[in-house]
Amino acid sequence: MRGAPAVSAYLPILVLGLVSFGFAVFSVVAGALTGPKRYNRARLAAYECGIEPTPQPAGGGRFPVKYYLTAMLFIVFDIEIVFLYPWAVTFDRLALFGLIEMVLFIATVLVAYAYVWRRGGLEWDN
Amino acid sequence: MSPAAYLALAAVLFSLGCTGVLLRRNAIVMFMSVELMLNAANLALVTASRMHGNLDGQVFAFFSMTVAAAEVVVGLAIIVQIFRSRRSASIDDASLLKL
Amino acid sequence: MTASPALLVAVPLLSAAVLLLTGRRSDRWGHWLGCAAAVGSFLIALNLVLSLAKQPHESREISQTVWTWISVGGFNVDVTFTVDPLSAVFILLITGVGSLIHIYSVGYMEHDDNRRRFFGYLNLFVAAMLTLVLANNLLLLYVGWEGVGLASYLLIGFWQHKPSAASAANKAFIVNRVGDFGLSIAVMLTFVTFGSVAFPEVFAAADKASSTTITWIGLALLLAACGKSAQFPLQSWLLDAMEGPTPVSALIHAATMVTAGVYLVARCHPIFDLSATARGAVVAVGAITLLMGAVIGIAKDDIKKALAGSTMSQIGYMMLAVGLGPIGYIWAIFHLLTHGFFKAGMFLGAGSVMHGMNDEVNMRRYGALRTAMAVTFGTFAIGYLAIIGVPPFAGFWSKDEIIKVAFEHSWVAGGAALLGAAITAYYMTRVMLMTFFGKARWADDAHPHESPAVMTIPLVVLAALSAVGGWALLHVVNLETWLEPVLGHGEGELPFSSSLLLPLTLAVVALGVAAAWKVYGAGADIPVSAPRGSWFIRAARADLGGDLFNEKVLMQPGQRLTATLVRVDDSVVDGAVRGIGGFTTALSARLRQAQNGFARSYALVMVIGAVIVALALAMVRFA
Amino acid sequence: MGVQLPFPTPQIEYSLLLPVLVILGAAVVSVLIEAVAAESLRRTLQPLLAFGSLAIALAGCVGLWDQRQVVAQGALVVDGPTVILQGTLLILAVLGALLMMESRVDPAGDPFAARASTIPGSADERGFGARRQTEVWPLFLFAVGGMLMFPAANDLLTAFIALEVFSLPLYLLTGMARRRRLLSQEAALKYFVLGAFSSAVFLFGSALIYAATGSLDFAGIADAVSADPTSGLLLSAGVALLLAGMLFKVGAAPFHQWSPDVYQGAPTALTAFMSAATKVAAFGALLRVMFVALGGAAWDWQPAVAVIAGLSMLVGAITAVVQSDIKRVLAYSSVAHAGFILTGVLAASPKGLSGSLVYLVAYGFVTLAAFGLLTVVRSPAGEATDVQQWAGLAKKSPVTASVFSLLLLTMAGLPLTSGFTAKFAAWSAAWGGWQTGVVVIGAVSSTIAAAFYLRIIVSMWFSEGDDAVVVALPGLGTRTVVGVGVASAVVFGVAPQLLLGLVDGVGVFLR
Repeated sequence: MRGAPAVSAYLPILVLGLVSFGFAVFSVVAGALTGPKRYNRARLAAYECGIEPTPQPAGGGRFPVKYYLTAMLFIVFDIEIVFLYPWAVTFDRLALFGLIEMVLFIATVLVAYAYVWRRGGLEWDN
Repeated sequence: MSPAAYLALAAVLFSLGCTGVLLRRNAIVMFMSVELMLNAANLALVTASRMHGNLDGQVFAFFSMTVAAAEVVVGLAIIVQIFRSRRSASIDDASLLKL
Repeated sequence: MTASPALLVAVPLLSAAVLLLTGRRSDRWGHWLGCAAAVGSFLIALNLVLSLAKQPHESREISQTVWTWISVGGFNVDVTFTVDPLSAVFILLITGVGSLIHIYSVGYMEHDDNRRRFFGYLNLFVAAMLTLVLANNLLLLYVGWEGVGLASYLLIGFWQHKPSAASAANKAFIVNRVGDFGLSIAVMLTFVTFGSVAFPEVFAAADKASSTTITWIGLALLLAACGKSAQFPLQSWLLDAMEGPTPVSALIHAATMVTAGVYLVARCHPIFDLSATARGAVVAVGAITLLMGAVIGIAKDDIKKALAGSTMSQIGYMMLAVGLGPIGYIWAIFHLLTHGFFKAGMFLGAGSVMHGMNDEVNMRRYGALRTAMAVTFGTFAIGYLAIIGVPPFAGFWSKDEIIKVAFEHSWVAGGAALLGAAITAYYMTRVMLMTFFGKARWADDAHPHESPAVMTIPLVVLAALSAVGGWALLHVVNLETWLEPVLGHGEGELPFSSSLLLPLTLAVVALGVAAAWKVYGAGADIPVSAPRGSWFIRAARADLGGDLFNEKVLMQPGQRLTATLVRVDDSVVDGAVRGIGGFTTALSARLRQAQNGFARSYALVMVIGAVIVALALAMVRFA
Repeated sequence: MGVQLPFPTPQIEYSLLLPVLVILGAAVVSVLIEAVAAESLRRTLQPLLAFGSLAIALAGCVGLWDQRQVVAQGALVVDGPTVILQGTLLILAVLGALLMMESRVDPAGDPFAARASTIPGSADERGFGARRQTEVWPLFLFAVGGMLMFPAANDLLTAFIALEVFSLPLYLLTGMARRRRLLSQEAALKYFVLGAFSSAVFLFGSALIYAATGSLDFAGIADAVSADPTSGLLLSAGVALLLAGMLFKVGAAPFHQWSPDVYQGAPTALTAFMSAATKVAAFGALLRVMFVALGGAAWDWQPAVAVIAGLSMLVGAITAVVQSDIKRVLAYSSVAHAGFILTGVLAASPKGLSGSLVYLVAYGFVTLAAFGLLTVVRSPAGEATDVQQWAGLAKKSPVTASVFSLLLLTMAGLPLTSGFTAKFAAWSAAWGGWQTGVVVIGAVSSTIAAAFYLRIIVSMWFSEGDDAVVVALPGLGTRTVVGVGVASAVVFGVAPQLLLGLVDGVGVFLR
């Protein structure tokens, strides 16, 4: 579609991809070569569920939702970045309009943050 | 490389995700399959954006990532909740509602 | 002063609303309010008809537009009530016979806790029936049509503690839906063809429409008429409808509602005039039903069901007559009126008998009641003479004319009508003999007694009408001339000398009476439990397979379709998913036996749906 | 680096977006209230905020009556259909909120779980028993905001965002029933998984349409479609997937299977709102996509929509016959109604548009009222939704039985009720062309449908009831909802001109 300049523009990404691929291969190979080789139940356990579905006392105790909360918090900020970044790139051209909109956006995200905070989502030892 | 190939890849990913939803019975894996479908759509959007030389598709991809994230939050909340009630994340166990 | 047609509908409607909404508070006086509303609307009807009579003969009409119901673009539907000579006779019949039956019900329903509600429903029925006949467009007629259906439905199931009553109500409803479907199709076809549903506009434009369309409209109207008037093949509900209280059978299932089909055909006669096919179908339906109903009447031991068979048969006569075209319309309406008198009288008579016999309906448990219930016997006997067509009673005048015009139409139609007259004479004589003559076969605890005056007075009035009503309508009111502006007039030619007809008819009737006398007459021994009877009687007891038809043609395909859909949902889709998944745990196995509720199978169906959509798109695009 | 593409400073017409912005703003504030206010305060503040914002939005909506404008850089459009749909949605939302407020029918005083995260049957749950749930309000407001956006969306991106904004809160709300928690959670899971699946399908469809046409906004797609009417496989596949995604939301067969489960499991107050409002919003968007973006290719999609409409009517009507739970009966009947509305869509004409809109308005109020009425019939275990439990209801409460009968008859399309007006409007648009066949299927299915509506009516009036089932006296809110439903059924039936004229006045979609 676009010819040579476009391709060259994507070259760094290609390089980055190669490097990361190489790193991944290296880690796996290195781990296999150097690590101890012991097989036990834990290694063969189902992986896909994430959390082992162990039985809990009848009537239900508390379930450790900390990981889940952490993930949610991560998402709150993750989303912020997704939109902050393009805004930062075109910040000068969007001028005041962009700034106001972005403040509104961040305020909205902060509301969510405040909600999590007030509801005890940030207290790890609970 | 022709953009059509990327679209084809997107279609393959979408179909894989679709198959995953139909075949896996773990709600979380089903949900991951849905995410795969969303990402297939993202790939298609970005490819098309490149094909047509406008940014709409890329913007859409940003938004769909956001939505996917929100969906994760909601989805995990529901799945974790039902898992705690039933000790099972199998979607098929959740079939009290019928005829 | 001319009363307003809308008031005619409003009075019973308001009364129904009061009765149904005030609850127990109106228990003490509710039935009298109901009667007052009926009598009041009768007076209004009388006023309207008298005013109508003062107008010039050719253009008699009183119209009142209450409001414009729908107005979209050039399409208007007004709520307009029109009194013309045709609807005039109907409003008199409905409110007149209706009033008598209301009064009778005060006595008949005296011991029922829900008498007030009963009167509410009756008033509702009267209002709906008046709407039906006063409507000047098909859509408003449809409203009335559904309204009488609803009221009939509520009244058939009135004694809800009897399971048979509830199931009869259901059956009436379901069978009637088929008819209503016909009417809705007719309304839609009319709307599309003429861009209007108002009778004057439709009839004025009828001859410009294609003959195929007209035939389809006619057939759809016939389907509707068959449902409401219990005509073949939708006749079976009427016999079960006898589960309702007897006044209901008299008012709705003999005198008024079931004749709505005849009214519909007569009202839409410009459509039928244009389609020989549709008219032929009407004649066929009428002829078949008149014989079928008569045969069913022979076999029933339940007095009300015997009378119901007779009603079917008599409406068959009317259908036959309206199918004959201009030569028959007037006689159909004439017979409708006389039938309204004598059949309502006989039903009320039957109710009076039941009232005195602890609600026994089996005629094999009657016998020798003529002395115990003299008034009932006398009035019933007059009705009997009227229905079998003994001159000068009412039925004679109307039935004789129908047989005449049937012969003018064809030998087959005439033959059927004549044969029907013979069978009618037979089964009515049977009813008469089994009930009032012979030996008493009463149950041990039966102490027959005459009914109170509030019940016998309506009987006497109806008997009087049955006796002289036919002659009076023909020679005093001059019904023929009265209806002519609406229904037109036709002259036919008998294939044989007209002087032969009367002796022939009377001979046939005498034959029927004699045959019944021989079997059930003096000294005949009537077993209390019914003998097995010949195949013919057994078939007739089974309503000549009416239910079988319903089951095979109407219900089973529906049930099968439902079952199939559920099965596809349950087994095919889920089964496929299950096969792929291969689950093992006991819990899910148990849940899977129930075979539904799986989100993944829903997803699969969605995918299939998407494929269907894609295929449909692709078919257009790439085909 | 690389390509510089134009990125103009956007213009946002805030005044025209007032209804949407007010509701979404209120939703954010509502989250803040959840975060900082004490429980007792929240209980009064949240409904106040909800009703206040709905009122302002409704007033704003009325103010937009004559506006015909594409706004927010072509993302949204304010035109006649938008205003009437948003107005309907807002009124439905007010009624839905009234049902959510209802505190008199359930002895526990609240239709929602005190805390959704507790495990059903646990001591933890009992500990929270007396509390009132207030988290439903922000979720509800977000859902309403999304619904307002959906029919106004003028490009696929906005449509997708709106779809998600109203869907995600509904998934959560579905799982928050106070009683029968397991069923409720299961319904939420199903709704979520299938809803996410359908969103993915919708998204991929959008991507393919974008790939085929190079445009996300409806006008651009329309141009591309009419410029190249034979544009191939990519567009067809995209349209099919997009349709599938939207038909899921409207609950048309075969994308309907979630609806009975979800309607049954969700808290009834929410089911009422959801069944009415989701359908209005989703059909609004569907109409816009079909008429604006794909209007030039109507010949292409009509057969597909005809198939779906016919299927929906038949499957909905036939399956409802064998149901034993009233909520499921109503759910299946809503599937049939989706088919009836699709008949109007099928006409692909201004008349079809106004017919569909009339149907949506008429249907919305009646359905909301019918579900609202379900909450008052109760057994010791909660709402009594089994058809058998409704037997003999007329003896216990003639008013409830009469009103419910009227609502059912309205759904059956009895003349002189709004149901008839609606069917008349939708069908008269489709009747005449080759779509006549679909209308006949519609007539057949409404005949079948009448059978199961009547079955319920008969059992209410003609059967002996269960003494354990009682009719609770509802608060003013529920009574208002039912009253509005009944009034709409009667008024729009007796004087359909009010509704037909209103809808005819709004004109067609702005391109």
